[in-house]
Amino acid sequence: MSGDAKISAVLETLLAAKLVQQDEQGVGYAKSGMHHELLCPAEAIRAAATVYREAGFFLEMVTCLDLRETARRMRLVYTFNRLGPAERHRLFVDLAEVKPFEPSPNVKSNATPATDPPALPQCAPSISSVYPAADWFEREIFDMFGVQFSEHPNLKRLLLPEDADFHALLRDFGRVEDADQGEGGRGV
Amino acid sequence: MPTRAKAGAVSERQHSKLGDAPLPETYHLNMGPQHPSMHGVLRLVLHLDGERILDVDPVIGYAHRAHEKMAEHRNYLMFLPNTSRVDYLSGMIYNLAYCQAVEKMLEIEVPERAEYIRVICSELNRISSHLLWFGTFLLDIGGITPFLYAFDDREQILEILDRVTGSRLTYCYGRFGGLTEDVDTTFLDQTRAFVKRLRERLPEYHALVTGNVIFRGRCEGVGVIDQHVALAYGVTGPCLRAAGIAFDVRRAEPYGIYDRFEFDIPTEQSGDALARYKVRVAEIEQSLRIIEQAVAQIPDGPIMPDKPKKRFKPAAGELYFAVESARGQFGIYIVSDGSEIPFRIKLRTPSFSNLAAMPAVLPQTTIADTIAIVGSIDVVIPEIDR
Amino acid sequence: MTATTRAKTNYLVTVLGGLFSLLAGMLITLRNLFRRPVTEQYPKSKPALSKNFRSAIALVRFEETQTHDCVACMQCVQICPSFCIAIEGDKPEGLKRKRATEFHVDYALCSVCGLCIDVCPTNTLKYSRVYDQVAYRRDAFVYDLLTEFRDAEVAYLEKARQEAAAKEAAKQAAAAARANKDTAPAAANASKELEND
Amino acid sequence: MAVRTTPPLSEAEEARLMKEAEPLISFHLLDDLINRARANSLWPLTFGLACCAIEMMAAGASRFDLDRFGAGVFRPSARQADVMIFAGTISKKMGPVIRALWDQMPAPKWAIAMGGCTIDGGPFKYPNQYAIYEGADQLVPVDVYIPGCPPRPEALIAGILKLRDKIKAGHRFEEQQDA
Repeated sequence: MSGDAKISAVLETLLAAKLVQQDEQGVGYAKSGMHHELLCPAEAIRAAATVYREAGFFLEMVTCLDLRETARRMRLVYTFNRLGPAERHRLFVDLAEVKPFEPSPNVKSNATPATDPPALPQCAPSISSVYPAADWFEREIFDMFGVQFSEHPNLKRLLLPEDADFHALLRDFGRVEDADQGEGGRGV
Repeated sequence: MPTRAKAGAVSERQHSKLGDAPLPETYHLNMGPQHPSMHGVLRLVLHLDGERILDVDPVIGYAHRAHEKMAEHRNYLMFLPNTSRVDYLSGMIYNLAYCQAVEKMLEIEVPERAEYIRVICSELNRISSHLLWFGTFLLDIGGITPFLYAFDDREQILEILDRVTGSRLTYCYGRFGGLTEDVDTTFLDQTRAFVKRLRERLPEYHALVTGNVIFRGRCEGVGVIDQHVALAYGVTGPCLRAAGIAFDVRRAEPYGIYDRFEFDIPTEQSGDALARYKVRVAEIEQSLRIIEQAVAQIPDGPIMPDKPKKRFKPAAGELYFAVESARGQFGIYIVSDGSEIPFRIKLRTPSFSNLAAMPAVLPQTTIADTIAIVGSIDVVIPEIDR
Repeated sequence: MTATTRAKTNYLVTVLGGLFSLLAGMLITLRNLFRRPVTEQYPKSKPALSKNFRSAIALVRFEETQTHDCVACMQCVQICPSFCIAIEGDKPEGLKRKRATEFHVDYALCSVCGLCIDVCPTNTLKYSRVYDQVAYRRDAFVYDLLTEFRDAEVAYLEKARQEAAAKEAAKQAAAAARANKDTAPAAANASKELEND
Repeated sequence: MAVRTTPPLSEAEEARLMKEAEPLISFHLLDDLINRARANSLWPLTFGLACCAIEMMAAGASRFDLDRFGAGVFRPSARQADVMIFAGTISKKMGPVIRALWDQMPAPKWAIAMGGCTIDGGPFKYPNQYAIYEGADQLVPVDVYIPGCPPRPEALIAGILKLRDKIKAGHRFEEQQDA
């Protein structure tokens, strides 16, 4: 199929330019819904996005995972797809944690955080100049996780009120086990 | 007559200028969040030069309900009722998509009959969503009668689905592995009768609206989303197909049993509001085709696996699962840490990307066109805000 | 054809086209005027609720016991995504099984997902047929599901207690019979009498 | 923005307030007439927040036809409306907007809370919920509550009828014990 040839061309370009590397922990399309699971250093994401843009891919989603508890990092997840038979590329971009994770006093965590956090960049470059679609996605991540994007033209809150003083999707924000169990909790 | 710039001329502009010093003689107009023609609680800040729009800032978040945060606090099963409230117009599609995603993670086999029922219900839901859009879009641009006709037909669908699922709007019909209720012959008869009825009604819609000179005048050449803009912003669904790209998740990445049905992907070339209208109406016909085939082929059998699982505990890992909702590609990104509670559920909703393209589409149009353009995009705000 | 005439012709075409679409629309309206009205006369005629209609939950009244069968296992409380069920239960005197003593549902919180009905081990939960209840107060939607069962529950518990007592007596009698074979017929009669009560 | 919380009054308290509100000279017949006029031409504000808004639209459409009760004239401007139907979840971002709209409505005005979200947060209420107001009565005084997720259009009609009863009863209105 010509489409497949085109895809491997994109991946080859990316690998040859050393912009991305294969994610060893990838499990393949049947299990994860991702055709290619890749890792990308933060400084290379814009160059990688440009390659995808030129190959006619669209930016499907950008989101963030708060892995501070287990791996002491924030992880951006980019997926690119084609407007044809699906070819989904998933890119992980690791960033330094936005602030130290606060373990819940009420719950014993069995997570074992890495003792020595790797040296990771504080923020990722915005790809909204390549994909305007990333504008809102990045604003949402800033809103919900507090992750900064360098060179973003308009990085301000998207969903929460402008005067909100929290980042809602951080895992140590608003934990239910910390809440007063009396009202609204289990067994009202 | 105000000039309408070609979309290509503005597609390269990417970022809003709100916050910069206002241009001389720029007038700022705030539309929404409560506005008669803004769907739901969308707010647009328009920067105007007279009647001509220079720039637009969509302000969203007025219906933010913390779906994704709620997912971190409840197990996979307890997130089910949330799904149909993300996009309540195609709640069935969202509900079943979430079920399918979790089934894929847990490797649960779904019985044949349940798969067919899912297809029938999803397509009925898609038609009801398009009919509602048809009614409200025309209401926005001044046609009151089509709204009443469309809602009349939509009520027929709601009646059929209500009979099976027990709800009219926010269905919680799917379960991991199958469905809550089986359908009976009455359901199939009603569905057949509805297909026949809507086929008879569609020419009436066309006569009433499609050929109407006033309607065409409001929509033709208005709000062009061309292929360039669509690709840059990740626009999907009818808005993309109206720009001439035949992309449909049901074809590109078939899920469920969609690879068994014959249907066309309607496309238009012009990418304007009229093209989006035509694509949606043509999609209603294609959905009717799928329903017809599914009703004819539906096998007997169970609707839940023989030994349904009691605890849903997927292995650690991630999954992206996409379906075609009434508005475009709906993706669910689930990250599991091996416990009963999802580590993170991200909902990639089509309206989010479709609305994000507004700053590339609205400039150089007029306020009156804004109504037609935003209406023709078919946005559901709680789906954008989640 | 000069530009002016072309413009004039276009104008005429537009006007005629507009007139035609106006007439086409009116024709459809006229045709619909003679159709049967679709309006449901709600307060006068009640809607026919479907058999699967979902609303606030209620307890099933079982035929043989004339009461519910909630054993306060708390599975529905655990699964409810909206935290809208509150149950209290304890073991009635002389019985081995737990029974619900309080069962409250806050319909204002409920999202009618039906997960509680799915998990109920005794199948004693069902959807009620409430569809148009409205109130002036926000706390009017906390339903006490046990109210209609109070009398039946007392009768049921009485009966269950007797049965349990009879069983216990029969057991003791049987044990006694094993100990002393001579008294066996008498004990059997006694237990039969108890059962007939 | 000041957020007013109105906890439900106790019955005795309410009765006392009712009595205080009793005018010295009463024009019962005239009041009745005015109240009847008000009750039979409720103009709701065109304002949908989420899922319930679709059922509100359905109630206004052909099958259910709110116009039968004189309440089908949805006004887009708050200045022309006299009943606000809260149809959907009220987010924290939306709260100030709702308050502003409510203040714009001319008195006498009424509010209907449609759906679980506007009664007490509904399905979106959970401990530490940061995004929504748990109930419309945290922002404005609500007259009639309609439960359901979403309520059927019939329930909205029932709510409007209930509000009509309240308006018609006027000053002499006494809260009926809800079943």
